[in-house]
Amino acid sequence: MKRVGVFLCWCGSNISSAVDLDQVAEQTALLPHVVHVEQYKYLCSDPGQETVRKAIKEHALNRVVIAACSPRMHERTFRRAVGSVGLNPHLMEIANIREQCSWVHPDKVTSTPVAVDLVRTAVAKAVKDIPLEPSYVGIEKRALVVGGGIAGIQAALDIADSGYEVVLVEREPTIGGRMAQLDKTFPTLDCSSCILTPKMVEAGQDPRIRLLTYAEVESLSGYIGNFEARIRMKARSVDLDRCTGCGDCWNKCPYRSPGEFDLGLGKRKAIYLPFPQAVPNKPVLDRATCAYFQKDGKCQVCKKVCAPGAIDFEQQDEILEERFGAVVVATGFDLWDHGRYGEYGAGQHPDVISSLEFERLVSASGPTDGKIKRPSDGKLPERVVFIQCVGSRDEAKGVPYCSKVCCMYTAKHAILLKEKIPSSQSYVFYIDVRAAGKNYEEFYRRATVEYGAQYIRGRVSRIYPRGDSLVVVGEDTLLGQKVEVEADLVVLATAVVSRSDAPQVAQKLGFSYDQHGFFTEAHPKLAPVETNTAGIFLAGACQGPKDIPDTVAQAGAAAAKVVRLFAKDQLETEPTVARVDRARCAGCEWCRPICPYKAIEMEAVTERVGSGQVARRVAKVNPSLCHGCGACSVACRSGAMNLLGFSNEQVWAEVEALCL
Amino acid sequence: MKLAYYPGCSSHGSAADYDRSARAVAGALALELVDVPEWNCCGASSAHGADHRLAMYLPGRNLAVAAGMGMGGVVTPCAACYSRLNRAHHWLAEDRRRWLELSAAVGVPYNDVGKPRSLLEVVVGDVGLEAVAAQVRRPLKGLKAAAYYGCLMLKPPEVARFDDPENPRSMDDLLQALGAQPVRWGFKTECCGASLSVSRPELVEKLVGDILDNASAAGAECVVTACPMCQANLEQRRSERHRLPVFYFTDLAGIAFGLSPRELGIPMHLGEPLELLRGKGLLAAGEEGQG
Amino acid sequence: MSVAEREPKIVGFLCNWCSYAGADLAGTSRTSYPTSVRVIRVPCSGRVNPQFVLRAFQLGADGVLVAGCHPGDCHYSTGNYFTRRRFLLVKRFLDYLGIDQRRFRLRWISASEGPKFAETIREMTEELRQLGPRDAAAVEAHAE
Amino acid sequence: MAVVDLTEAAKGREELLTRVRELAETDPLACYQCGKCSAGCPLSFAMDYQPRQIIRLVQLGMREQALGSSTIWLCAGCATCTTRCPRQVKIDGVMDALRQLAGQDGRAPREREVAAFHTSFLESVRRGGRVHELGMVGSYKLRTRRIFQDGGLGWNLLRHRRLPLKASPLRDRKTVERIFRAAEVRG
Amino acid sequence: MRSEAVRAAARRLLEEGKVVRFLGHAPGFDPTSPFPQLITRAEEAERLVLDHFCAPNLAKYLLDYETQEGVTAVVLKGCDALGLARLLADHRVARDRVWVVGLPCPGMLDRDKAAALLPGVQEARAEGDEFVLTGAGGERRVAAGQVLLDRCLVCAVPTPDDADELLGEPVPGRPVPREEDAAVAALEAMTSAERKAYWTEQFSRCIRCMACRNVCPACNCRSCCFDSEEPRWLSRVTDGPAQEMFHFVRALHVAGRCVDCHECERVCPMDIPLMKLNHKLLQDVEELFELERAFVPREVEPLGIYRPDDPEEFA
Repeated sequence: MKRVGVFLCWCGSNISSAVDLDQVAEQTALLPHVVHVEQYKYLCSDPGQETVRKAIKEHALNRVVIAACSPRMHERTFRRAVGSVGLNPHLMEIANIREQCSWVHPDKVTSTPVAVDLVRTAVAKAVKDIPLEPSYVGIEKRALVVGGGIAGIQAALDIADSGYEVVLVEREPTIGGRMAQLDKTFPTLDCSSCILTPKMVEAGQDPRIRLLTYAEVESLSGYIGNFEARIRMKARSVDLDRCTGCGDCWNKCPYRSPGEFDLGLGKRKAIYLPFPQAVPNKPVLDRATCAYFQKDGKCQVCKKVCAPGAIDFEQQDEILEERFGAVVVATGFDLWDHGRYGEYGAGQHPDVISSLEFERLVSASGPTDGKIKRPSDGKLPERVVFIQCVGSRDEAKGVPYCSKVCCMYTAKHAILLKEKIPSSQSYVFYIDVRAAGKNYEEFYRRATVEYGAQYIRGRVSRIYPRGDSLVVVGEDTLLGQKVEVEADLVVLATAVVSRSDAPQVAQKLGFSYDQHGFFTEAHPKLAPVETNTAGIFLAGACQGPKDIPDTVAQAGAAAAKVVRLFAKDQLETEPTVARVDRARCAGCEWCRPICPYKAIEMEAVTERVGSGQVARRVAKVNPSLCHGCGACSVACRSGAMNLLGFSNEQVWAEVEALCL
Repeated sequence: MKLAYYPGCSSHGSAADYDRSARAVAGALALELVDVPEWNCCGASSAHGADHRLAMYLPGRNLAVAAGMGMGGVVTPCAACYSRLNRAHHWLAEDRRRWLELSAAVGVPYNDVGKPRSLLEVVVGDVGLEAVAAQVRRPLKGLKAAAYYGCLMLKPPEVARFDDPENPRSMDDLLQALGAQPVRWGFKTECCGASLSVSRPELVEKLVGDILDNASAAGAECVVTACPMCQANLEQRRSERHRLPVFYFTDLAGIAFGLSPRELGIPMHLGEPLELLRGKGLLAAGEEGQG
Repeated sequence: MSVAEREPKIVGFLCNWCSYAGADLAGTSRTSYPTSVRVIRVPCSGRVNPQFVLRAFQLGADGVLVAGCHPGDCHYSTGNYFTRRRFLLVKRFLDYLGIDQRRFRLRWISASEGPKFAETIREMTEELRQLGPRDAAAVEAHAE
Repeated sequence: MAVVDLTEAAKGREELLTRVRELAETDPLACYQCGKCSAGCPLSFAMDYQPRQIIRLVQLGMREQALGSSTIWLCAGCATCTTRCPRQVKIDGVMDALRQLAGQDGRAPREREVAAFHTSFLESVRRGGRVHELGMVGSYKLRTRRIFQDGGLGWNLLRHRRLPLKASPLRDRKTVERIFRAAEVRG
Repeated sequence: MRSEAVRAAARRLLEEGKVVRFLGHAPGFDPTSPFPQLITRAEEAERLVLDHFCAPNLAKYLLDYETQEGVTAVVLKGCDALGLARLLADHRVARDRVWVVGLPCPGMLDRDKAAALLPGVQEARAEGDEFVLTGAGGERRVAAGQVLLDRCLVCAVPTPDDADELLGEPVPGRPVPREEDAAVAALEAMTSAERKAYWTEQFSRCIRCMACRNVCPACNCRSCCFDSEEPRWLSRVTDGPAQEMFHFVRALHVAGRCVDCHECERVCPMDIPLMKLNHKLLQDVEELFELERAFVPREVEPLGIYRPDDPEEFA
């Protein structure tokens, strides 16, 4: 006998203010199988859950319907509450009368019938619920970290330190990411490589971390605890075991071309080390600019001078297949292409540069050894204009959001400029200085008071050349007057944007991304480092613009999530998976090609027919591989394949109840 | 190629010279311009400040008449008329019900005549630079010219939908095709003050001064424009220190095609436009000193 | 009251990861939309069996909406590709059997497209109101 | 500088905002006062309020100051501001709308000569369907009693056959008259 | 016509022990509607017959012997062979337990058309492009086109291509191109309401005898969803909606898998135009999923695969 208890939540007043719950209760009480209806102000609270538990015991309920907020919010909470009094957690259904009723139908007269229908439907489904038990699956206690910037490095170190094996995959020839390109970091003016390099070395030397640089994840399949990754090791043309990093090859190599690390401001050889502190501290041969590959085998200087014989032109890409239990994605960000800012003549005038280019100029390991030389004529600039929000907060340019970090690094640039060229004067055109972090406001104050940066509130409208300097036209909105600055160098704080191939990476690894290409977290406030795909975590700017402190904090959080997963020996998988009714299954295999997780196999069964035994083949679902999407249950015309939790019986009952 | 031609009010008066060179160059490029019959004033700078409906109906009527002519679309030499016609076309394209409103107001049925185009847009876009270069008899060798686009031909981009509002290239490319040497300068798209020339001439003098300073600093020997208001302001509101002659792009195209200054109405410009052409050896014997 | 006044009834099958989350987002941003829709949550749009859709029509639904993730973004990677194939056929076959194809809608609505969900419901409700009532013979007598 | 009573200004704010939104088909509230419009405006040097400040006045509902400004008259309509606005506010549309509201309020324009020019211009259009430049400038001079302005320039243009004495109006004068009336009716 | 050949084949196969049973046709109530006949001993071969009225498709009967020992021989025409191919593709029958006796099919007669032309018709003899009908009412010579089954007029596969032995020389398919089914186009031209009325009337005649399901090689589930108690996909009441559900589901379940053999239409006692449903789906499958001859069974059914660039109508 099905004994259903229905609990209507007020949700403070979120529901009760827009839905006549008394009327809902009244009509629900008339439904078949409903033996108990109760209202409570906050069902999700402890006392709220206690009333449910008490009612289950008191009225011997064997089905529960919670009419409250979305199941995406508290399904797990109420399952646990129901389970705690011995009732199978899957004998509980939720009617969403908040997000999909009271909050969208404010008028009580019209919203109440909707709530009545939704509760009736939930009751109909609950009546068809059957107890479900989770199954357990093993966990491969190895972590894959995608992206070798500070986020990836920190996550890898934390996971390795907890005793688990980590594979860190980095697309560039060295780890270090964006931070390696920075000179100093705010708000403490620590030298970026001084605080980053030790972590890089540590990551390079930690036996539990396997560095795969100049490599990309080709594909990822499987599910939490049992991922299978195919990793492409791009041909480096250098045998890392033999190479000692002595430098003979890149010293002798005659071919030079613009260096990507220095954003084209400096040159590097065809075989090169991106920057001195690179880890691994071994070169990579760029086949696009190497004469051996481009001019069919002419020059082999590097091979000749290499004592340990580490140069290998025949090296091919290699595919590694590895198993992992969890993945941390830390693929970082790019800067917006300021060439699209026609008004600033960017891309046409060499002295209008991006903030990262300025960072390279001011960096000691940069192309100009730290001297801020103007790209046009190499002179030291006296008057430098910094422009904030170039691309950011600009719907016309397609980047409506604030990039969060530019205000602080521009203040840093103003300080570095004054330190390097004491006679210089910096002008910063800003709209709002956003210095909300710890010691950030104080740092901004130093830039103006101690280093004399001239802050002008107003967006620059236009930059045009006059003689060999640049005229920057803006409005000082505090003065209320149009202003001009004649500058020797203009630095644009361009917007932080997602990597150009971020959507492809997201689809390849199997989680979602937003319209700007930033990866979508499971919940912006409650689950910022998780994705909707269990077992895949996020860290750093790939999830949205953020500074180094937040990035490192997220990396630590992601690592904690991984370690928390690995602390278990086996994983409890959702019981709402597909199941075959052997008696009905004809073994036609219509279901098999549908499953993206290859969770359906055929198995031989023997059964008595008349006097003899007969063998035949039926479908079999592997509960640990099945994710419970249900696509196979529709392909099975006879209804032999069913999806537990959303079974044919349950959905059919919902449709019937809904349309009465 | 046959197009409905909207000359605009200044073609009778202060821009009679532009009208002459425009028609001459169109003829040389086998562009058949058929005047919009009984065209009316587009409202230029005054209508849109007085009444939004008036600012749409005045140019709207011309679009409706042009649509009735069944040509390949409507073209106008003047940047102000081009801007107003485009605004009306954009307003009509947004909502078909406005077609009925316009037809009722102006008494001419409207259907889409296609995006109005400026003469420069047609010469560079439809005729094409190869066809222009093919007509060149007298390349403007050594003539350093500052291509001045002004504002109404390019802005706002979602209405004008022509070239790049910040770094336009079309007139520079045309000058190159004519053999001239376009100079790189910063005031290509700065506004000249347009109709303020009559009511607040001193403001226009300041704007024109800045534009011409930047042009001469960039080594230009003359300024080339495609808008009668810009030409009038640059020519009539400049101070003594500026001697740069101001041509219409159709003047230079005509000269390059071998047409005489008289046919192009160049002598009607104020200042000494012929002096520069003579200096560059671009005037044949007979064309000297035509008043 | 005739259907013109009575609000059309729409049965909505929403996939849990995208469209249901989108509908929730419309709720959290307090975007109101007509009370015509009743939502049934399914793990994936690929779980919606065409027989559920026809059953809904037979039980008096004026319109049926199936909503899922945009192809390529499915939480189960390929579920909605099968949804698309099935309902390319079913949409036409329903119409062929005399159920006007404007009564059935399949739409890709992502978790961040709350407004698109509300707009879909408004559009469908308006269109169904204009389509008018479904003939009585098609709707099963409600034997209690 | 007197203290601005914002609650007082707020009374007319909603009405002003609605009218501006309707006429300019844009929303001034989207503006976050970044000043890019003022910076790019060729005539802001001559204006009492910067274009940004005009938008600020509208945001606050300060109708008197906005409609009484010289800015809305000195705006040349070059649309540089609208082209570059990061919040895609049509600032040139707002200027047009405010000029229309000033006209409707019957307020004396802050820039008398500019307003006079536009009146003469539209009179000439209404009379002949096309602008007769000589006639229009003549009516402008009478209206502003600046009889001798640009005398030399006028003579020069006449000599170069660019200032025809005779107008060339439309054959049917009612063509444009009907348009003016239709616009006034729709208001 | 070929009765002698089929009896000889049956006797041989059974005597040699190549097969343990032989599925053929035998005379039914009257000579124009033969019955399927199973024989297990050589001497029973005499009871077999193979003439122009042997339309019934014997492929699906193989399911009954799936669980029994030994190889089964079966007489299959071209269209019947497609039915077998369907059962093989659906893993319901193992090819190595079947011996196919292929009949290069000259085209089978429509019993009703023949009876209309010559009441009491007993026999038919093919002569060139004509048939000589003989029966109680005497004899009559008629053109083939007047008396063949509709499906035989456009048959593209008269000879089974996977037969173990053939009863006679292969016959080429009729070169009639497969054009859009005119009947489907006519229905599509109607308004939604007209179609509703049409199908409601057609379906109202259905007595739910399940003959169409039982004969259809594509409808080979071990237990049919219509028989399911929970959920009750199909109400047992034969009112309007339930009839609609039955035909909607039956056609949709074979969408992309129907082999266009027309047996369902032939066996329907109430002459409901079932092929108008199947052809509509067959055309849509071919057009939407860019498939040639979608009625030929493939390794995976069209609804069991997808292409990322399938037509997108649901943005």
